[in-house]
Amino acid sequence: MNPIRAPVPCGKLAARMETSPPLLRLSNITRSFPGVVANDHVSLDLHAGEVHALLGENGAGKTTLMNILYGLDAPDSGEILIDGRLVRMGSPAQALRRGIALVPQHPLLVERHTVAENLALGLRGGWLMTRRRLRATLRERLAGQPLPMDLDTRVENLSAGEKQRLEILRALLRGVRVLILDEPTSVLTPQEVEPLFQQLAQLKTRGVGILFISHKLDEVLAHSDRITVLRAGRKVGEASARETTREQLVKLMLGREAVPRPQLAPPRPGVRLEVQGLEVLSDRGTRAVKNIHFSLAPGEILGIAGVAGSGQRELVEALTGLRPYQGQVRFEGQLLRATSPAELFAQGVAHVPEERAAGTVPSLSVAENLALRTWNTALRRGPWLDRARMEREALGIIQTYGIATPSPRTPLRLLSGGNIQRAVLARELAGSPRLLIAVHPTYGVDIGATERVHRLLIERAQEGMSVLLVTEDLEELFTLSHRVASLYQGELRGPWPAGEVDVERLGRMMTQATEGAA
Amino acid sequence: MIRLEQEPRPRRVKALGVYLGMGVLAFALTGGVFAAYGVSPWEVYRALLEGTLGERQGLAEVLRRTLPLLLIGSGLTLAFRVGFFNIGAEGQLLMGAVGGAAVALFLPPGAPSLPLMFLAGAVAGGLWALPAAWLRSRVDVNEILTTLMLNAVASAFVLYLVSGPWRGEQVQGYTYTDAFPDAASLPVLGDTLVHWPTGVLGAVLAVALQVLLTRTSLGYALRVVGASPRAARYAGLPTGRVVLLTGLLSGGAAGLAGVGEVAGIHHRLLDPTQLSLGYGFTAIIVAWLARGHPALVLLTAPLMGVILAGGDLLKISFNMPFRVIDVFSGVLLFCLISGEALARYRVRWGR
Amino acid sequence: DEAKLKACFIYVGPVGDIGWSHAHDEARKLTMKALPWLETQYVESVPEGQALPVIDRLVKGGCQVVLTTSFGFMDQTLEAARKYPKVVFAHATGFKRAPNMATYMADFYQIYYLNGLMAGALTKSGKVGYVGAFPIPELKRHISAFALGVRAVNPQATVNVKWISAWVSPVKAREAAEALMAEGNDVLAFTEDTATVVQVAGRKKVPAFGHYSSMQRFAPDYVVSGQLVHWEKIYIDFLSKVRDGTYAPGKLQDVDYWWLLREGAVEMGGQPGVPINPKFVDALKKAQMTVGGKQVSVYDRVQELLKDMSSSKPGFDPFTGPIQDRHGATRVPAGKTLTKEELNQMQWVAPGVTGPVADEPK
Amino acid sequence: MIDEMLQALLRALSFGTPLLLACLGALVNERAGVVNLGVEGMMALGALTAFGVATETESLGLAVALSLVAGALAALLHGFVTLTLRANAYVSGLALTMLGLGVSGLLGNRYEGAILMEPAPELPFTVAAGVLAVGLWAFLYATRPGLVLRSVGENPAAADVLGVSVAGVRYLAVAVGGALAGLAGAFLSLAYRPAWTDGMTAGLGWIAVALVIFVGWSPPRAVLGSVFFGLLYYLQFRLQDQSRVPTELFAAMPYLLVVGVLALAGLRRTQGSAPASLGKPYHRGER
Ligand SMILES: Nc1ncnc2c1ncn2[C@@H]1O[C@H](COP(=O)(O)OP(=O)(O)OP(=O)(O)O)[C@@H](O)[C@H]1O
Ligand SMILES: Nc1ncnc2c1ncn2[C@@H]1O[C@H](COP(=O)(O)OP(=O)(O)OP(=O)(O)O)[C@@H](O)[C@H]1O
Ligand SMILES: [Mg+2]
Ligand SMILES: [Mg+2]
Repeated sequence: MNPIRAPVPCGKLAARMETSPPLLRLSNITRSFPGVVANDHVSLDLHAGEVHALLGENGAGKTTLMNILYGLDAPDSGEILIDGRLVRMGSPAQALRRGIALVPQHPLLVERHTVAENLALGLRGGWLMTRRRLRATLRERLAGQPLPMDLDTRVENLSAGEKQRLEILRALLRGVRVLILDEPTSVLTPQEVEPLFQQLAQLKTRGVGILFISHKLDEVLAHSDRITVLRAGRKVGEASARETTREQLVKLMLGREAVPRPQLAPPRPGVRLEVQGLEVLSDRGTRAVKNIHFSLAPGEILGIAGVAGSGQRELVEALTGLRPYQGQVRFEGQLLRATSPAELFAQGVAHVPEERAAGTVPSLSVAENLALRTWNTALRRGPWLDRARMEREALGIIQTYGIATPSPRTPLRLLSGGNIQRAVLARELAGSPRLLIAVHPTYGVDIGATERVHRLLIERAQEGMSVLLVTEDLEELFTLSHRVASLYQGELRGPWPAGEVDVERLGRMMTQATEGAA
Repeated sequence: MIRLEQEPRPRRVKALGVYLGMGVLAFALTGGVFAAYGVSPWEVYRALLEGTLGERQGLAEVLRRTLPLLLIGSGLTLAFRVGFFNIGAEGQLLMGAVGGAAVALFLPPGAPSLPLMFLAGAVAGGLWALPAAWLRSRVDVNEILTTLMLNAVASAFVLYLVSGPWRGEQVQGYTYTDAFPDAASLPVLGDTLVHWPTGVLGAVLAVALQVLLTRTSLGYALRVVGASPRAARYAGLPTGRVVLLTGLLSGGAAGLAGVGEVAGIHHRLLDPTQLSLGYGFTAIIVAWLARGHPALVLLTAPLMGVILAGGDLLKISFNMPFRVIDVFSGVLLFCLISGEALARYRVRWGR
Repeated sequence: DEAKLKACFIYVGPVGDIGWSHAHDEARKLTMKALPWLETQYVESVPEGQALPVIDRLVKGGCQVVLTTSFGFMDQTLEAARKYPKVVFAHATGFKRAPNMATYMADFYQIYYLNGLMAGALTKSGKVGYVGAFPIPELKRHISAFALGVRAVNPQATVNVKWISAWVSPVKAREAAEALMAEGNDVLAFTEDTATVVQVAGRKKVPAFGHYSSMQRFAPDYVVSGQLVHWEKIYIDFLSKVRDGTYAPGKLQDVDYWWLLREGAVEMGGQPGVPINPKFVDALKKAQMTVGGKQVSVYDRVQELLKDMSSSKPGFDPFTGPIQDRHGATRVPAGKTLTKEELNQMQWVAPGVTGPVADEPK
Repeated sequence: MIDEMLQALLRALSFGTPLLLACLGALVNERAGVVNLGVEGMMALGALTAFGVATETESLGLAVALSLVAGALAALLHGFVTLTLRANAYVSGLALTMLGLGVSGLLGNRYEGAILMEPAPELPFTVAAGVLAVGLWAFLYATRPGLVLRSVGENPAAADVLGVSVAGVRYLAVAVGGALAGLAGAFLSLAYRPAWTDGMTAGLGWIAVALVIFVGWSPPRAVLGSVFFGLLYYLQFRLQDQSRVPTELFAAMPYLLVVGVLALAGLRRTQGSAPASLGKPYHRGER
């Protein structure tokens, strides 16, 4: 029986495929986890010098398939063939030996080690490895390319984009034949994306086969040769990138058409938030935010672009009561003096944190997670916690925001990533805040879920809620914001009305010191 | 190769089965030790069963050994749930005994000694845990270390008291205090040493902490801080105060146990090594087996009580060296924690 | 066959060590050999304050005589004696008795005096080191007797004490001994239940005195002498009398063994039968001391006193006045000798003892 | 005066030797991310093994070798339970302490009070400990396997994707940690106090565990830390009669100092050197 459903109409690469065995063939790979079939008889081919993109919603099984290929996971059944020969991929070590390299979805670097040490971890060689020797070896190995960064910098001080480049560099240090890139671009600015694809093109000419996962359809269409679409663990289609369209792909991925996004309404008159001369120190005691001024109107969405380490975390923590600051912050005309996040929330300031883990308690139930803002106010009866009410309210929120969970008592960790993200947003919005500070609200979330999050934000802004949106995803920034600004090394540039700057320019401003104000 | 995979929904029945299986394994392994020692395991286990659960005196011994474990165990269960790894219950017990002894020895006769002793003991035990809790919450100093070190300090302090300023007039210069007045003695069941008020206190505490954790808003805060300190910070929960409170509560519970020991059994303060008998460490097992539910200590404390009383019995009836008990507890503990994994995961063989 | 008498022993420590509990257990075995009608049982490592439940079990198991061998068992033994009036109890080192509860003790203070004489003769620096467990009266009287002996030979010498606050702790005993030697003490004595001090002394070639069991073999060239105990002398006497009805329950209120050299319950020497290590005999013979205005060799003096105190009518006692404590207060008036009760409650220490002493009267 | 100071230093070195050995072992463990609180138990097993072998075979070399094996085997039990069966490492460490003390007490019963008439010299152990410290330091920072070890402790997932066998490295580190604890035990029963007494490790294992944190996971500082601790331990007796302070305060001093120094280190925020994934289990693919 043929497990591949819906063979794609436009797969006309047959002629080329017959000539020689593909560099790599995954055949009928199946892998199930308790309760989920992550890969259901998935097959795909990769030829030398080809970029093969893998598309699919969150949880479709892309990473699982790559993990199996890289020996990080074992399939329940199915075969892997390299150059037409059956191989067993028991561990990453075996994959590496066969010339397969992986740039994982989340950077896997030793933060406290230097760039050189991180690179060396992937090298083979003798026992002795003094700093001198290491430098020499690396210079030799990296001969072709100019060193992109100082070898003695600690990785924790690198930006997300630099970390990504380091990962790729490390993968390339050993002669690769197959390069797997799992969502390499989700944390990159447009300026950083460009060189990456140039580098990929170069590798292509050297005959390297590239497997490439992304949620960004435009770059997939622009830079790949072939596209495989997974949905719920099954391969639902394969297409040549030249012969397919964005709409077709969305439909294949979601199994339905995309819903159009509602229009942004103009902001209302007045000032909701006013920030003057804000100075915030980082954990290391350096000035992370330097003398920032901006204001925010009711119903306005202000987008701030900033890569990791540019001070955006400190800015958000200061505004949400998590970090002390100097300067003046007025909320609805009142000087904000509250220091506790709980008090700020009570006054109408909600916060969707940068990472899901920071705002949730995975081992507690969904209802208990939804109570994180109200346990000490609405849900408190003297010393007691009103559990009945807690569950009632949770049920309400679950229904209103469409959180997919078996019951309010289910531990939150059993929910999917997108649903956890939605639960956080729902909890923050349920308190009817007048200001929402949201960081990366759709980070790692697929287009279906992204769509729903965006719709929620726009609708609430229409109703008068102000939003301070901090993200590295410029596409998102421009679609949602009335005004945009960039944060670079603690200095704010802008804000400008979204129409007055373009993505390229803002991207440059996020990463370059020289670009002046508009 | 063995591979473990998470159970999607851990089943109680399976967990119970695994724990029982590992318990049996533990008995089999220690049975081997007994056999190596030259006595028939069957005979040992029969004697153990008869001598602990099968007769009045044995039951009394089990109860006596259970009492301090109930108190310390419920306190530690709470502490572990909040992520405060207090392994200084031993020292907190000693300080509780000191607090109780201070009241018993120096309060003018006529005052309500026993309640005051328990109060003083709880305060002393709680305060002894406080520096560790404070350092942990303020400057992130590892509490495993500080509580452990404070055990040694408490021990030296008790030794100082009983060999110095508090040494009894009637002990011929030995290192004890004088016996407490009668009003400072806990009532016991019949002619046993089961100072039952301590047990009542322990049971009440176990249930109260369970209610505190699951039904109150403070308990909610405790659970959040324990499960995710980051989320607690994000939501503005008073993490520092929660940790301090946890230190006070778990230390106070151990302090109560200390009072129970001196007021129920010894009737004086004495050499620390004779006083605490490792209850503080045994209670870690009790608490760990209770898996975050203080009320479950009502089951796990008697379980360890049986083992302790059984060990005493082995010493008496089979002349076994006292270290047998350590071997027994160690093996049992290893088996149970291994069972933990097997209950929550399923084993897959092969690649 | 005659009915057996069952006697049960409760030890505070493990029988394995070579200290206190070990000595009692050795005595138990010797007693068994001597008394064919005796049946025994023991329980080791019973914490103080936990004796009662153990006694309950033992009595239930048919024990007719229960011997508790640590001071800390005193009150619980008394309680048990009240609870089981038909059972005979005996408690070592204590002072509380009952109609069915006797007390017993074998004490070393005479031997310590003799050891002190030898130490005084052997020290060149005039500093003798002592590693002490706890500052309880038993140790105070032993150290004082030792110091009296040292000063009888060398009036300027001091006995320097380091406390380790433990009965068994090789690590502390070693460091305390090292500290003493660093301070110039060139003879060592101690109270601790391992042979650590003897070993350390042997390595550093410093003369030392054994304690409690046969330790000469651990440093054959450096153990001068020491103290040995024979609890079996007491056990055999006591149990025989229990059996023949002399010590039936009800008759024990005044039975209190305080057995010394005379009764053979203690012995001087680093190993049984060797009162003085032959290696040191010459040095001790050369060393002179003044007794009653006359010069005698230390060796002769030790032999003379040992013989005297081992006789049925000893004429000498180390604690015969006048004796002052180390602060100058008279503790034993001239012509008086300390009674057993006074010895048992002794809190002062003799002149020449240095180092902190807890609970010393001023 | 000079003499006194030299003597104190000698004592500090001698007492510091088992501490340093056990501390280096725990340091290797923890640098790989594994916590093992069972040092005391492994030390006791090592001490008994060494003593038993030395008594039966009169070969000190064999005694030392087998003490390493005994410590490593005990540690591997901890490794199996925590790394393969994923049990809680802290509880497992406590269990190992109990088991080690129990088994050594039980099996050592026949040697109780026995003495080694031909003791091992202390110096080779002390020198070995010092050399090990320097060697470990060089290993960690100037060799490839050292880098791998550190990386596994910092971010096992990163090492894993680069083909490093995380479990393998951790097992190895655990075994080395146990072997060094066993060696510390051998030092105690062959050289420091050439005899066997139940419980002769006297809490040194716990002090070693504390020392690792105290010295911030750094081998050179471990040398200073253990010598410092050894000095304190000796001084509690040396200074006993120089003051009117109760002797118990001196006894408590080392422990109070550890707490005090940790508090100071914490207040000055110099504690951040703990391996980032210390005590966190790693299982490939687990979320
Ligand atoms: N270790 C695991 N245990 C249990 N379930 C898992 C595990 N790894 C993956 N899954 C499940 O397998 C499915 C596929 O996950 P996978 O990570 O491959 O998705 P993905 O396509 O990479 O998604 P994303 O776009 O979010 O990265 C999901 O339902 C996921 O929850
Ligand atoms: N470690 C795990 N153990 C058990 N179940 C898991 C685990 N991880 C994920 N799951 C289950 O797999 C399913 C999918 O998980 P995943 O986090 O990949 O969601 P998703 O498909 O990305 O969802 P969304 O589209 O909302 O992001 C969920 O139902 C979750 O309960
Ligand atoms: Mg997902
Ligand atoms: Mg993925």
